[in-house]
Amino acid sequence: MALLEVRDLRAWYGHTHVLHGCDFTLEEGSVTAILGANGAGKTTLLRAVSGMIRRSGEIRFDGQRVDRFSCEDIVRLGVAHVPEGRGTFDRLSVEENLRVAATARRSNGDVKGDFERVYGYFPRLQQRKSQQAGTLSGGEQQMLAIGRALMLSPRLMLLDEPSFGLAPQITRDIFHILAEIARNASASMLLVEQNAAVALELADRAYLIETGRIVMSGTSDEFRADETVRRTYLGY
Amino acid sequence: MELFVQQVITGLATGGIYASIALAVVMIYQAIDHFNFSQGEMAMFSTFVAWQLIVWGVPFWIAFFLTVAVSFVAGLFLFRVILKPIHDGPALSQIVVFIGLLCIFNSLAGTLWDFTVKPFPSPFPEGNIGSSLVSGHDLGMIGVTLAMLLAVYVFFRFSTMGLLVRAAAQNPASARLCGVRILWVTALGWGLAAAIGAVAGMLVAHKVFLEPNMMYSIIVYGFAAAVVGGLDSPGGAVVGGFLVGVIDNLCGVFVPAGDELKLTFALVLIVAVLMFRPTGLFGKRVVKRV
Amino acid sequence: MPQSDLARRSPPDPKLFGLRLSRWNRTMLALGLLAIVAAPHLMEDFSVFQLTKAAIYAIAILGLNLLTGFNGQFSLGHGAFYAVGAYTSAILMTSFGMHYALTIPVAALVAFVIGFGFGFPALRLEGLYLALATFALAVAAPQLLKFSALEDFTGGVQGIVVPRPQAPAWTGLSDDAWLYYFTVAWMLALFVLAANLVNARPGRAMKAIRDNPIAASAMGINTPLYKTLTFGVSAAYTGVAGAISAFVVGFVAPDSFTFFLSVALLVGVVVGGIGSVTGAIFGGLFVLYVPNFAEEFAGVFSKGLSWAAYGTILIAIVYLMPSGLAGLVRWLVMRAAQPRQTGD
Amino acid sequence: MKRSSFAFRCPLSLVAGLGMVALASPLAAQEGVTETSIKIGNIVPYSGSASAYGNIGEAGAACFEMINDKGGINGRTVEFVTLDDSYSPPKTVEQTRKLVERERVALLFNILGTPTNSAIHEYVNQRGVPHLFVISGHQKWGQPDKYPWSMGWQPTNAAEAGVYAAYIKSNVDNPKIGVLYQNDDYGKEWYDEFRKGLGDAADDMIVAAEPYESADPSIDSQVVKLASSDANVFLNISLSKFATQSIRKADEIGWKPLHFLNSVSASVGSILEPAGLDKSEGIITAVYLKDPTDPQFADDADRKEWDAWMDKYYPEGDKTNVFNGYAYAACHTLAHVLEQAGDDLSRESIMRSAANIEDLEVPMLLPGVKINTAPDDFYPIESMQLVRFNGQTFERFGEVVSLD
Repeated sequence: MALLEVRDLRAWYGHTHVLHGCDFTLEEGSVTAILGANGAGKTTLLRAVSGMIRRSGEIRFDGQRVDRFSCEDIVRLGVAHVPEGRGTFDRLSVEENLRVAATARRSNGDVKGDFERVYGYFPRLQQRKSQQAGTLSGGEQQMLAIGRALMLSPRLMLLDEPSFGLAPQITRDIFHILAEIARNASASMLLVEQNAAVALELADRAYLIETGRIVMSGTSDEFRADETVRRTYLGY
Repeated sequence: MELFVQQVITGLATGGIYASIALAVVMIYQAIDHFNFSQGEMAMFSTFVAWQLIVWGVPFWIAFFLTVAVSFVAGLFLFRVILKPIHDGPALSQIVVFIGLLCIFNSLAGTLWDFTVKPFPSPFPEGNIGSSLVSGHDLGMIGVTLAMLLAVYVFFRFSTMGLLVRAAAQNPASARLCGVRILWVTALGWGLAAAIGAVAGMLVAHKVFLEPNMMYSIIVYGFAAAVVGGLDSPGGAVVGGFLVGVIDNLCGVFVPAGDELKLTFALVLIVAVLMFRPTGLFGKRVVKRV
Repeated sequence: MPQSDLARRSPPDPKLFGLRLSRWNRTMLALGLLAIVAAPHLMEDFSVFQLTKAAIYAIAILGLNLLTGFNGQFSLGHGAFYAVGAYTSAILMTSFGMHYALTIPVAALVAFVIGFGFGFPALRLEGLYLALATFALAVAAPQLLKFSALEDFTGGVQGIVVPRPQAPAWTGLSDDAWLYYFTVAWMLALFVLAANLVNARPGRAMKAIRDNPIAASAMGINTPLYKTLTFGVSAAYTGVAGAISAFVVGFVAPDSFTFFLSVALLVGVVVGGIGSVTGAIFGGLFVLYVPNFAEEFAGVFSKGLSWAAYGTILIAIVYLMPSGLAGLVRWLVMRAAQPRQTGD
Repeated sequence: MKRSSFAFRCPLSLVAGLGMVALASPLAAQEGVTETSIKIGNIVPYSGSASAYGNIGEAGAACFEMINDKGGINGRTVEFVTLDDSYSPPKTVEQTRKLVERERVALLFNILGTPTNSAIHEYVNQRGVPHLFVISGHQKWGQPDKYPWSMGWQPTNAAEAGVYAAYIKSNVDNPKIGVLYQNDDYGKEWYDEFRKGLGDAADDMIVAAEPYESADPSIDSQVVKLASSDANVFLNISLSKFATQSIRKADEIGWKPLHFLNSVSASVGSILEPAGLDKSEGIITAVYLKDPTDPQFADDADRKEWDAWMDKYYPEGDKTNVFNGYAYAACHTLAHVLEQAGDDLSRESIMRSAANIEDLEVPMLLPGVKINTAPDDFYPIESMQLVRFNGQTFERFGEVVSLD
């Protein structure tokens, strides 16, 4: 059974209809990428799944219908959304940022272990753990956002453009760590990315979204082989 | 010199008023990320509730804690009922709602309890201490304020709830994505702010006498104190309260024409402080990166 | 970063600005102008006087809206600029014998200079801190007006009685009707000016600064200059309103310009519609008429409850009309103008 | 195109504005007067920072209700229209014009405040509307040659200040006076008149003068400063809670001067009791009204009648509030004026009657205080009596002083 199953998902911003009925699935343990141009509806798709905006359609997480759940409740089921803009709590320290996320995790389990795990992935965060988070660099804030998601001990991570606004070197570092997280099989990932090349490297499967509709699906290899995708999104 | 010392001491005593209110201001700022303009009137209303209980014969301390509890619940419900529908609306609309609440509380209190000044009892010993400029109540008020400060500090610094209140105020969307039930957390912040306001109101009322317009100007000084001290720093707000009290007094005595323009000078000074420390004396400066 | 959120959510609805002047709109325009011209002939003088005051408030509210709604700067102190305008006009008329109409440009200039000057410290302050600074201005204004060293000019605590202008004989109008036309002419001129300003380059720069100051600077907009200029222009508008009020009311005193005036103007901005030029007219009507309505409504139960009624109305308006009265009217007009295109 | 949308939205609002206003009603022969009724207009602050005085309007309404129940005035019932101005002069102008031009009242009565009444002074006199018994102690309400339509009621601040000044000059050796005053039209005029009353010696006698703002939360600082000036006389020109605060603070810091308190604040129940009766001992003031909260009047006939009236007509009112006694007395004064005017209730006749009151005694005035006016004397109450608080009640000493 798929971890996430989405049928006929529609979503709105105010009165603007953005998603026009999307279907896709995500297997447990996989990394699935959603590709598309600016404004195609990628971010909206993630927000619709995690319940941040008004939506309709059928969303099943681990077999359970969640499309009527509030955002907080979906998060508490184990869906960690790393939002666009990183969602830093500017005036909290780095460690406090992580603590906020640790309060709502599924099981009370090993909070201390999770702190260690996050600091293990991102030693820079440990160095700066008592620093005010608003003063971190963009890359560090992205690390912090991923760290917060990990503190929720999620089963599924929704990643919204982790490379946005970052230098290529930092993007590579972050994707390395994401690959490591995925390899450790601690969480499945639904990744939205404009940088299709990097995304396909990490992902097993991908969907292509255009003006609010899913127009193509396949494995990463199939995507890389596709002429149009290559020209439009990979640029070679 | 004697005059200077005198004015500093009375300034500190008056500053205790501002400090206690500033603490409530900081509390609400941590919970909703801006001012609640009706906060002073809410505190005044709470104090009238306590006064009514005492008039009905309830012993002081029972009335005191009953009022704090009632205010907490009332603050919580005020958020759930009145503010929840617009909690993510534009700040200016919320300000208009606060102004509306201010009008309602003021007018209700005036209708229910009239405008004649009412004495409010003090739990502290009567009479003066030491220099005869500071009364037992002044010292007691400062003591309670410092105790509240400690409690607020511990709440925000060490408790998980305090952390969540701050997170929910700073970035509600992100807090929800961390699984925080922000509407309840914010309501809790409102409740706590209302409770602190009630304590402050009951302390202040003995000193300035209780009447529906009691808080008009005190809340101005309370806001100023919180801003000068730093809105995210409870300790700063209390220090700010004492500073504003002393500065206000000294402006009245030592600045030419200060007796007439005391408030003006004090405010100019506060704005000047903000020019050099835009987030207050003890506030953390946030360097935003894009 | 809540500060810059202040005004951002107001729906600017740019499409409407591109709307063609249909026959229906032309009819409304003609009817509206007719109503403006005809009003004093249909009403008793007192009602004309009330409308005049509403128009004065509308000018002041538009001034504040330019600053808050279009530039994202927050002011709780515009009552002070209103007072500056009123006192300038009153002093020029009584101490220097100047004609009332000539005092208005002077008042605008004085308010502009003070507002522009205040814009500099405002540059360093954001959101709540700016709110406190402007608030200080509002609180300090009555004290300064009372200040005994300035008593020879300001009349101190007693204020100044200003002679009410009389209608020129050739018009055949009552004094109230004359002042009404005079005020409405100013109002229309200032509104057309503001509407052009906000839709042209300066307005786009103002809005860009409101929405994202850093990006605006990156685009080459001189942010400090625009922000201080906006402060000045905003103050000038409010100053003009104050100047007219001085001789329409016939009296100025420190008690006329308390903090509550600043609050009333802010309420007018929000109720009319943040970032809406025409909203200021609704704001002006609201500020004048609704307290009276609240008073009559509350009077049924207890006179003392008038503020409770007013507060309830304020909260209800925020709930029912989140984008202000202008937003509501805009919505109604859209519905009426395009009956077949509604529905998504 | 841009302008078009502006222009077409703008008229809409004006149409809406027009809808809000009613049309004019036909003129009556005697404004506000019919065979069976007379309409009276009143303005007080029911809202805003001065709302503490709002009860004067409600008490006035309650008093005329009682008069109506007793058969009205010369068979006419009084229609009492009371409006709110929030103590804002522009609003007073608007409400006054509403009363005069739309409600078409016969006269204006008991409008509160110096700045508020100043704003309508010209208007009522140009228009010829009786502007009676202004609630303000300023002298400007008694200028019949210049403003024949405006009249005060209570003793002027100048008169009261003069009483204290005279007393100090003749009874205190080497007076060193500290003055606390509210920094507004009331306090400043009062202080100036007091200086005039002292004459040339003023500068030598006054050793400290401290203003406070009505926006000050506490006036401890001012009281401490006055005390440290070694003044032996404390002239306390403060209102409501500031009076209460200053009485207590002076006692707390052990300052025991000869304490003069302005009569507006001389209420046992609403000022002295909250401050502490023991702390108020020795306070001297000049009064013209019976303080209903003063125990010496507990069995007084006026006071009992007043009590019954409060219970029946104004039960929500606060009996410790002195202004309920003030409103009661003022209302009876107006009732006398209208009764004396008889059936000719034109505005001129009302004003003539108001300017011809002879030795009138109304309930709640102190025994011996009589109301007198004449065409050239627009100061109705001009006598007061000095009283000293003995910890229980105000003891009268000396004669009723006539002040003119």
